[in-house]
Amino acid sequence: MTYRVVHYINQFFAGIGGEERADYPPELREGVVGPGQALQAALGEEAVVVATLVCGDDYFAEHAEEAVDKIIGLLESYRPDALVAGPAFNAGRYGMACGALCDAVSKKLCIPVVTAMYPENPAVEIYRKDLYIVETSDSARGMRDAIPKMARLILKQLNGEPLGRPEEEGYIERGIRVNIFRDRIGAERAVDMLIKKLKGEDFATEYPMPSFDRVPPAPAIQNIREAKIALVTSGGIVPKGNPDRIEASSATKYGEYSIAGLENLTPETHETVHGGYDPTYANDDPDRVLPLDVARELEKEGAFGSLHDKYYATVGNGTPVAYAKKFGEEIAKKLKEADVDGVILTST
Amino acid sequence: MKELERVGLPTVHVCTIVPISQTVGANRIVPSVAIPHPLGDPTKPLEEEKAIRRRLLLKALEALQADIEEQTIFGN
Amino acid sequence: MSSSYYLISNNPRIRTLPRCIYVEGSILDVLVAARDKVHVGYKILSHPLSGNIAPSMRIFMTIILAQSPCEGHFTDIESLNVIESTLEFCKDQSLSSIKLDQKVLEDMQYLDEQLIMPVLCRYGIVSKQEVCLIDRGK
Amino acid sequence: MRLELHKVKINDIKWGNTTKVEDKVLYINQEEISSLLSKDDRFECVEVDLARPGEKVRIVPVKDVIEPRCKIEGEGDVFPGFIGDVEGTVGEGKTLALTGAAVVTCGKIMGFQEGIIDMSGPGADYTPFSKTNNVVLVFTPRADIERHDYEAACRVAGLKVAHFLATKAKDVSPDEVSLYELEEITKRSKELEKLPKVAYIYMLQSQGLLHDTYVYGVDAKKILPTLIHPNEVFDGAIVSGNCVSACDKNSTYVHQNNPVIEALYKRHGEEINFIGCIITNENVTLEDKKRNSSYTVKLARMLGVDGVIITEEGFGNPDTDLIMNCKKAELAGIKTVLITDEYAGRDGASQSLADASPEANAVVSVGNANPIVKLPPMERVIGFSEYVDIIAGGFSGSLKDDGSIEVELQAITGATNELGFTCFSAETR
Repeated sequence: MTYRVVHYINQFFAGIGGEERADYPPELREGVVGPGQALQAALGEEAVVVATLVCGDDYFAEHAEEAVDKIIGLLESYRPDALVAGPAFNAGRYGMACGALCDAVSKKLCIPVVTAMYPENPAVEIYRKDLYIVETSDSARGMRDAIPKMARLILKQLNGEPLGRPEEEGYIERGIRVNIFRDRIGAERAVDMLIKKLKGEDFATEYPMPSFDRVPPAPAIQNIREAKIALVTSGGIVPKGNPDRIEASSATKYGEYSIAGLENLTPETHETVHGGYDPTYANDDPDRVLPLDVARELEKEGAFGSLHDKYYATVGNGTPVAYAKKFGEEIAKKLKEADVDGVILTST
Repeated sequence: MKELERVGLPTVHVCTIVPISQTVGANRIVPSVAIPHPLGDPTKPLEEEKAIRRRLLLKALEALQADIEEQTIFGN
Repeated sequence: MSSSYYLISNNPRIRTLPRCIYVEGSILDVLVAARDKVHVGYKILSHPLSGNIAPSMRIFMTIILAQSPCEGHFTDIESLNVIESTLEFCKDQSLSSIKLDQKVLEDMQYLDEQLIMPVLCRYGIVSKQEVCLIDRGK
Repeated sequence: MRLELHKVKINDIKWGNTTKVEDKVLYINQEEISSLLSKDDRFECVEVDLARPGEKVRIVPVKDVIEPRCKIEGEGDVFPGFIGDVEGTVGEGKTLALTGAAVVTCGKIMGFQEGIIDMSGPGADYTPFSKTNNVVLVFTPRADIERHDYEAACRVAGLKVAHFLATKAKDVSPDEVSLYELEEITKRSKELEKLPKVAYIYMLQSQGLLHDTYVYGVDAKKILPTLIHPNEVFDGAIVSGNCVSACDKNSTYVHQNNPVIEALYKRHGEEINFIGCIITNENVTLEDKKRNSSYTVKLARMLGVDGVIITEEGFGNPDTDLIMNCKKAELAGIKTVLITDEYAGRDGASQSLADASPEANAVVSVGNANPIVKLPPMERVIGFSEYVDIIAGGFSGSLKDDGSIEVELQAITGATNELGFTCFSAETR
């Protein structure tokens, strides 16, 4: 039988336009469009690209849930056996759209999906566990390499064949632990590894521990009396009622809140949504986590120039690194634009 | 926090568990009181609690003005 | 030592012991209660995962905590590390909603108690006589 | 110390008029085994059964597996403190082993218990004990017996039978003789001194009831870390009293055949200078963990070793000891390699260990214990079949209409053995 595949691409690859057309709403077109031709060629006779979904990157980013629902509605009439999205290369919003759509389709329609991205695309960190994401170069130059790998991965899944290691199949390591039989027993492998380690040779651990990167310190504030200081907290202090519905753990968003004219945080105005500690103390007096009261006093006394009139809040509890990084980047950008000179980040 | 420093914004991390702050790569660290109340102490009277908060914030401002080359802890 | 310890447990067999904070709920609730104590300066005396029962099958848990001898809330890093990583470890495990017969439940309570008793005894929390049955080796 | 291990190969087991070994066949006389154990009034009854590789047989719930061994020359006898006297030490002279045979003890101590050995089918791939010819002892305790006493009775009974079977082969000439010899640590040759010194940090399960290990009969939770000669381990100086967590318990059999010691011996004099073993424990208090990890690493430093292999037994609580031992050793400049299994969830996406550290940069994984394996129905169940129902009835798996069960690998004896006894492992994909 010939499998029915639907291909998802953004407005740019559909030839509709660039940034100026990024608000293009979802649309389903019969047959192949743009890179779909190469995909069809790679799929050969086993599968046919029956339709191409097109959606503007901004549209998807701004109406994510709506876009997914709409697209799934559009898809259902085509009874697809699989979805191929992208490649998105290093395009952030396009990557997020491919990731979110594949994730939703695989969960709701229970059909195989595959997408492709540059490893540093922020969507990779978020979706790698749930999806097979083919590794590509950072730009469309990598199209020729990526398409055949995507085709092979989707066909293997459709045929129920087991997928091999990331490097064999060309997908980005998902971080899933899979049981295997190796050719030597554990004890002998351990002795081999120790001998290599003792000799200073390269060895490969079979269970990698998480690693952390470093940043050189930013330069000091020269004139504190004129400096604009911002407060940021990972302790989950939000206005009462949690208007942005920030999650108690594994947060996928952060909040930006005004403290203009506010002298003090009280149980009536603010609370914590952080799920990683006993909230009693912070709820009784949110200043214990986000020290607005004293910051205001010091501002008045001239200990520093001024307090930025917004603060940012996240929940540091179980939040995926990719999100934390993304929050950090966005907050950094906003603070820079607001001419903030230094940040006090409080954590619980 | 690393992203803030990356764009050149000096950032001081006020947190209780210094080793964790160190592992996540904070450069300016001010140790605080306790996890559920980093800048306060409910066992103390209000005035004293505020004094603790004040001391921590002043320490944080000092940290922001310090020229450092590597991870530094601004303790008592 | 014995005056400043706490037991946090969801095991009915432990409930009646002095200074037991009985938690009505799952092992996650026990862990969260213990975590909150650790955050304000208590030390963990016994590892929460005593006994090799997979978190996905574990029903009962008892943790012994001691108040820090120092004034103020100095979090014990070792305890924090243990409690947070245990919480993370258990959270990920599928806590299947399983129906077990009474006999199995009783045995699980018994084992939980047996594993914690020597520790209670050692820290003088219960007397030797009370635990004379356990710890007999062969 | 020098030990010759005389291996008598067993290819089959059969019932016989008398218990003996002939032409690589172990004959079992049920009466003899029963009368050996009849003196122990803690048992209501003991049944003896046989299970051969490839048979459609399931054994459940397995408590321990023991290789039949006895001394034929040298001080004491195997399993000192239980079978052999504690006068003198084991590990020297000659020891006889019935390789290819095992005593499997099977007893219900708790209302919940795992420990499945399937002699054929997919489950057999995961347990090393589907390849041995098993003499299975099925215990029924007297009704009024206290559980600690019953556990001890099961433990000793298994050791007794294993020793008894080996003595029946004393006049059989061995199929293979392996020599294990280590010179005194301080009197080693110049050639050896040039090689990197390696020790083995051997963590013993010691959390309490049903989670114990014995060294020369001493409860391991009461020891300070100490030195043991690898040859003593081959003579049963370490005995398992661990009945929980089937997949990663170190059965007595695996202690007797410790693969890490074997692997270190193989490289001794070639690439490494194998100094010896440090045994330590896995107690439940943080105080013990701190003290014993510091003490262990201190012993390693006193020995001046350059590298260590560290193995644990179990998961969760012991992960903390494992990481503490690793961290302290690395900080002392001793290179470490760890062996552990993983609990990464059924889909492999969760955190594998209950503790982690950047120092643990060389880890051998013996597999994820959570994934589900489907075990088809067997023709015969040895032991207590109700345990299949308990394990299957939603406890750690599920029972299908056709009698097959789906269980986590965790329920299979030795599936993720943390001494690195098998080729099973996991990788990131």
